[in-house]
Amino acid sequence: MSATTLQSPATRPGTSPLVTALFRAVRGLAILLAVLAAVEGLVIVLNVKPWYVPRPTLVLNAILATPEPYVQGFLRTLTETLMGFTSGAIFGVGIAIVFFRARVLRELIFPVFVVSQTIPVIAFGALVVLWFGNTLIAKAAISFYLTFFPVTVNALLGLESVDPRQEALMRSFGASRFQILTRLQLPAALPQIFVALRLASALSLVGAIVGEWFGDTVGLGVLLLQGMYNENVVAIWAAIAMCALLGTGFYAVVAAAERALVFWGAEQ
Amino acid sequence: ADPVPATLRLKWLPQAQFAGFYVAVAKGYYKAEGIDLTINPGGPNILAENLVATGADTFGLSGGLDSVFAARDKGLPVVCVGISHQLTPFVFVVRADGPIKTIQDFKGKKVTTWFTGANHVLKAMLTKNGVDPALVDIQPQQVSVTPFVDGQVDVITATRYNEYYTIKTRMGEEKLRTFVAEDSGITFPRDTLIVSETTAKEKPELVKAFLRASIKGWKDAFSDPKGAVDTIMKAAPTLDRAHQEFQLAEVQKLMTAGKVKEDGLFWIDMDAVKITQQLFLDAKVISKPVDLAATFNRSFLEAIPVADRRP
Amino acid sequence: MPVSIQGSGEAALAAKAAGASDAAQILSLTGVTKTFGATRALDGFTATIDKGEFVTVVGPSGCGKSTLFNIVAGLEEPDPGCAMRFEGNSVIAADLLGRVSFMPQRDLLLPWRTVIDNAILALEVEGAPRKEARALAEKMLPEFGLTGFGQQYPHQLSGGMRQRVALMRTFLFKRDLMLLDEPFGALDALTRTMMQRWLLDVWQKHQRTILFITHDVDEALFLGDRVLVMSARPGKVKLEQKVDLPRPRPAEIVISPEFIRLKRTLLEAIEEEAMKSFTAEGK
Amino acid sequence: MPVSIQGSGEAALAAKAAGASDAAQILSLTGVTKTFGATRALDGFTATIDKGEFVTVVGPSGCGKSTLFNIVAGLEEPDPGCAMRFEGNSVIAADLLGRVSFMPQRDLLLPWRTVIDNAILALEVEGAPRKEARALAEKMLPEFGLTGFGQQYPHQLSGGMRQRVALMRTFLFKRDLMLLDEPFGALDALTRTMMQRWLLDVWQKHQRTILFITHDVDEALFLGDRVLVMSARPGKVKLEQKVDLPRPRPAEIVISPEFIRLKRTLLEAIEEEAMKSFTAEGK
Amino acid sequence: MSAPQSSRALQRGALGMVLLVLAWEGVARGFNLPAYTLPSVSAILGSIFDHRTTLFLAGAYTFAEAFSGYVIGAVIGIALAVVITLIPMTRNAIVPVATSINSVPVVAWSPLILLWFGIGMPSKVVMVALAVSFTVFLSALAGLDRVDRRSVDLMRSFGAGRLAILFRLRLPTALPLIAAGLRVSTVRAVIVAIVTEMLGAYDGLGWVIYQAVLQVDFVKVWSAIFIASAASLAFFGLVGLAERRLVFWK
Ligand SMILES: Nc1ncnc2c1ncn2[C@@H]1O[C@H](COP(=O)(O)OP(=O)(O)OP(=O)(O)O)[C@@H](O)[C@H]1O
Ligand SMILES: Nc1ncnc2c1ncn2[C@@H]1O[C@H](COP(=O)(O)OP(=O)(O)OP(=O)(O)O)[C@@H](O)[C@H]1O
Ligand SMILES: Cc1ncc(C[n+]2csc(CCO)c2C)c(N)n1
Ligand SMILES: [Mg+2]
Ligand SMILES: [Mg+2]
Repeated sequence: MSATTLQSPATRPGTSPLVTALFRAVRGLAILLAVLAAVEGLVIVLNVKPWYVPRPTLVLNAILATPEPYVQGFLRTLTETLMGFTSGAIFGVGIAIVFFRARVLRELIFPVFVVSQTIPVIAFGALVVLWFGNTLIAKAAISFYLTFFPVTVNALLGLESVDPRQEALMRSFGASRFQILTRLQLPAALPQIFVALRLASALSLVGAIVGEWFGDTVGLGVLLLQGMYNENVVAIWAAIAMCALLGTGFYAVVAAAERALVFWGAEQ
Repeated sequence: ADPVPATLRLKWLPQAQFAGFYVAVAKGYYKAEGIDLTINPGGPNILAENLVATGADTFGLSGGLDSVFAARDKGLPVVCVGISHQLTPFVFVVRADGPIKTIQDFKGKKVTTWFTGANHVLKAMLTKNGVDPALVDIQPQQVSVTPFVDGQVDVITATRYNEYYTIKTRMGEEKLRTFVAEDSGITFPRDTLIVSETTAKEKPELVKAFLRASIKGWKDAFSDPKGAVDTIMKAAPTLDRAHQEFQLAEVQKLMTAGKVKEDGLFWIDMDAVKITQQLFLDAKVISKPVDLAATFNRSFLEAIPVADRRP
Repeated sequence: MPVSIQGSGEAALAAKAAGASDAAQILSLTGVTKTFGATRALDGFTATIDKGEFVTVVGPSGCGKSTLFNIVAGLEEPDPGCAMRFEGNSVIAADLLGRVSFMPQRDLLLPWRTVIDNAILALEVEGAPRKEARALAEKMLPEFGLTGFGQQYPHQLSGGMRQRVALMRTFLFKRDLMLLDEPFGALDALTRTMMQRWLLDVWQKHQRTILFITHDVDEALFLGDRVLVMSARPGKVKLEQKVDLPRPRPAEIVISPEFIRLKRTLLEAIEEEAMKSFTAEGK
Repeated sequence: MPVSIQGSGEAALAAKAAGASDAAQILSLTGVTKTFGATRALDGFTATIDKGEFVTVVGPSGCGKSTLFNIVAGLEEPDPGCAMRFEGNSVIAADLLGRVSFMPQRDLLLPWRTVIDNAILALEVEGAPRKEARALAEKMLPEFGLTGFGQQYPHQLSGGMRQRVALMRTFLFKRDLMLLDEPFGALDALTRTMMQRWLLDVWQKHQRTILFITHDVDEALFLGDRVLVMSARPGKVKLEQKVDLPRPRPAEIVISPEFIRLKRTLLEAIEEEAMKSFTAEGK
Repeated sequence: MSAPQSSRALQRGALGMVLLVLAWEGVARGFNLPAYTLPSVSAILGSIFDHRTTLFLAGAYTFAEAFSGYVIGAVIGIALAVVITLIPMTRNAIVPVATSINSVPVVAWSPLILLWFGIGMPSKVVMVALAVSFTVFLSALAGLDRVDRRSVDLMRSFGAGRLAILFRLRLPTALPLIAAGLRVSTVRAVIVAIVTEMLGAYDGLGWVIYQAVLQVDFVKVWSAIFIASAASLAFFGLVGLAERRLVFWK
């Protein structure tokens, strides 16, 4: 069973993965269109005020009217998200390994990590600008800050739940701790790590967007903020749609990577 | 010589409220003054005072007198070198066909306002008109005007250039009645230009040059509003053009009111400043009077011929 | 050939050959005891294994055989107060890590590795180039009846096939002392016979020493130079039986009178212990 | 007693007793085939099991025995084109879920449940009150040599003990047809003998029907009314051997000439198949 | 973890915090940093004492929001994952919708949620529930999916239905992952409550922070954050403790 992946587990052998992926994409698109059409119909029929829910076509028109800020914003936010995600994932797993190895460090530092996660970044917009300036790095840093913690927690859990008998076997081969790590513990923790990575894909996007609220000129976060404070609900939804597109796309990529890498599921 | 790099931190994202600065950049007025100016937008919880005080930004278009007072009260070394909006930029809006005809009618009604200064203006207005603020149901105002449009709120606070536009487009201007702070003898000037004490002391020429170019930009914006809105729309293409045109017109009214006709754009009217300071002292937002002479510095404006400053 | 054995407990058999040269011994355990919480698994297990010897271990289920192996593989320290010598040196369990090739009772295959890659795990740990290791393993597949299954994953294998992969992994990890915990438990009669022959072959050709747990008394006698019968839990050596049958041993040896006599002795000893173990309280 | 058997393939043995009454049959399989990707595990397996019969299944490792059991337990559907009847009705595999008691080759104990709670799992699923179920299981511990281990967790048990817990779990799930996949594989000779006796007891007293996989030809003959020898993969019935030994069978029966004759027949058949299976390509 | 071990962990954790605080104090004082860059811890503690009633009430308010949202979110997250395991058909509907909703940053929903649920407590509770439910949902689903297929098969052979398999097999298997999700969510619950308060509220720590930022009172901002951190840490610790009770077999 391709456990831990979120898509239907009945897809491994037989059909080619490309065909399955294509089929999934087409089906997803069809469902999306159907839902949008239904919303459009409902909004018209029920005469919903546009500032509660605007018609999807209005939103689409808004994007098509001035596509380039949306395209630019998408690319910019994507870049920030990727930077934050990658650094957060690497750091998250790395620090989990350190904590896993050095219990003392873990007990000393882990609470500090927890505390660090309780600081609302948006209270410190000025500090972020002070430290990182109006740079890509600033956004990536916030994105990183939101990403690494769940990765650490899950990776640690995964590393700790390795079958002790399997570890014993490796030790009987004279395996070094590094070898046990790379050949047993990391692969065994991979399913758990991927749960966190899927979560992190969303969080890193949040980080990038919040980062853009600190005086940036390009990005989906900027568009969102413009819409929010001008109470331009169509613009809000347009920005939301772009975020959803970016977020689900990124999530799908992470999930696909998971399917490719964690093919063995829960078999023992 | 190479232009000196400098930044202007806005209080918010690009919009017609800041058109003059964008026009001045677009037309090269800062370049001509030897300044390579970057405009950095603001955002929620981005405090221009903070960034200017620490030197991260050279200039700031800050929240207003409220935040300048607060900053000085907390010891941030910022100096106000100009005031943009000479009048209180927000009004209190009610339904024209509703029961509220006067400020006295606020009693027992649900009033929402921003707890960022507007609340003090409201309280002062109520007190001036003989209403005990405790008898009014004053609540914080969220971003949306929908609760007012839907009738859940009796009185709403609106900036003349933003929320008012939104309410008006949804309900129609004829359905609205507004209450203005100035009618109760209260003024709350906002959108101040600030620099750090260091800049004020060490680079007075830079400040003067910045003011000169900015004023030029604003005058252009007022004389060619279409072109100014074009410039803004280029910086923020998703904005609503009609709204921005309205905004520029409103901002022009706010910036050219009061003594500006004689003393020019960005003039610092010390009388209005004192009224506002008293408002904050009464509300205990600041602990003690600030050193007005150190906080407000008109010398940079005064270095520019007054004829050039007049709108 | 066996040199020194010391069983303790009521049925101990102290057959101390005085001339025992330490150099001939690969492993000697004295008074090995292991307690898990309230359960005492081993109690004063004492035995000596010579270089090149093939020693089989039988005993009632739950008597501590796997525990013994875990200790000798270096995975678990015995309770304090025992002595262990390996290749002439006094050692603690941890010193033995990486020095004996150990096949645990459960196959413990890694689900993300193919048959081949599971088999070469120990080689990889030793630092062998992966390509060469794979080629080596690939060549061994037929011997283990796994031809064509090299690229399969463990969950695609039958129980017996998994066991053979685990066996292969152990054999590829070449050490003087091999510990095999019921390696043929899940195999059918013939496959078992073939694997037995193969094992004897490896043992003789490569001069390895083998400690071999089994439930099958026939197997214990057929393979071993010596059979250690363990007592019911807590386990110690109840009986040490030398198997003086000539090698190579033909399949028919199982019906020879000598074989049957040995078998009877062993069965009696085991039966007594198994009965105790079966009726004992878990402690 | 066996009524109808149809082995297919080159060594098939078609012993059709014409008078077969459907009512006497509990299970009949015709042409059961199962393919995993490129691997064909079963190919036209055909057999009939009578009510109350004890049928043992032997065959080379990897020949499809466990696959067959998975199908009969209702866990896996065979490839289309085969026929299955259970208690007189035509069924698909899924219909059999919950109707046979099945002991898989791996113990699959749940690590968070104690021995007792693992044993009563099936009873719980059936909706039995937990308290009563526990009391019942508690009483059975001595029969399984697990006295005092009721409150232990699986990781505290030895391999054979785990197997006995799994066995207990299966026995507590009372169904007319029992499928046991090498239930005694990890047990020592005596424990095995005791469990065998116990199993025969249960079988006779409670009139159950048993299908029993083993690698041990002695065990297959000692227990079974009939032995099915499976061919190498893809598995089908290669030989159906009736075991006409009187019951109760004493332990000494294994040295009776009749027993030895039967054993020889079986071994020959198995050997041929095992040899094929060992040299076959994985397909 | 045994009792002495966990008390040692507690001591070490406290030591870590003390070291952090000392370093902070040292940096703030040593470099003589102004409050708007980094106030010293002692100044913050002093401010906490000065504003203790305000901060305590605000903290209680925020924690009430965070906790209610957390409970609701956890229930929703686990329930959705359970629904998917019980009715596999729903997977392809629930998962994409859940991911797209969650791909939009919580902060982006805030204007709409404020619009729909008002400026009071309900909007914060909804936002927290939204954030928590997704985290818990992903963990729970991964955990429920992770069971060994053969164990499921065994249960099926006992005639166990989906429900029985869920309660006796899937949930216990998923418990460690669910617990991890619940643990991570504690911190997020508090922070989402605060952030939403900053975007629109009239009570709670976020409101205090928002006010303080506008009043350029950074010492007060940090005071509120200290309270939030202490609450989150306690919340995290409590859930961790419950987890160790629940997942005893590890
Ligand atoms: N980790 C452990 N915790 C507690 N008790 C244990 C542990 N490991 C083993 N035991 C106990 O030690 C005893 C011996 O176990 P061991 O696995 O060594 O038996 P064995 O001789 O290998 O049995 P089998 O033939 O059934 O595999 C058993 O009673 C078992 O319950
Ligand atoms: N899920 C699966 N996917 C692919 N191949 C499988 C799967 N399950 C079984 N097989 C293959 O089917 C064949 C028969 O397997 P099965 O487990 O039924 O054998 P068995 O007779 O029980 O063997 P053993 O005696 O070793 O347990 C094997 O070749 C195995 O590789
Ligand atoms: C006095 C005042 N306070 C709050 C708002 C609401 N608001 C609209 S835009 C924005 C960002 C900062 O300007 C905020 C907070 C306002 N308009 N004026
Ligand atoms: Mg064992
Ligand atoms: Mg099998």
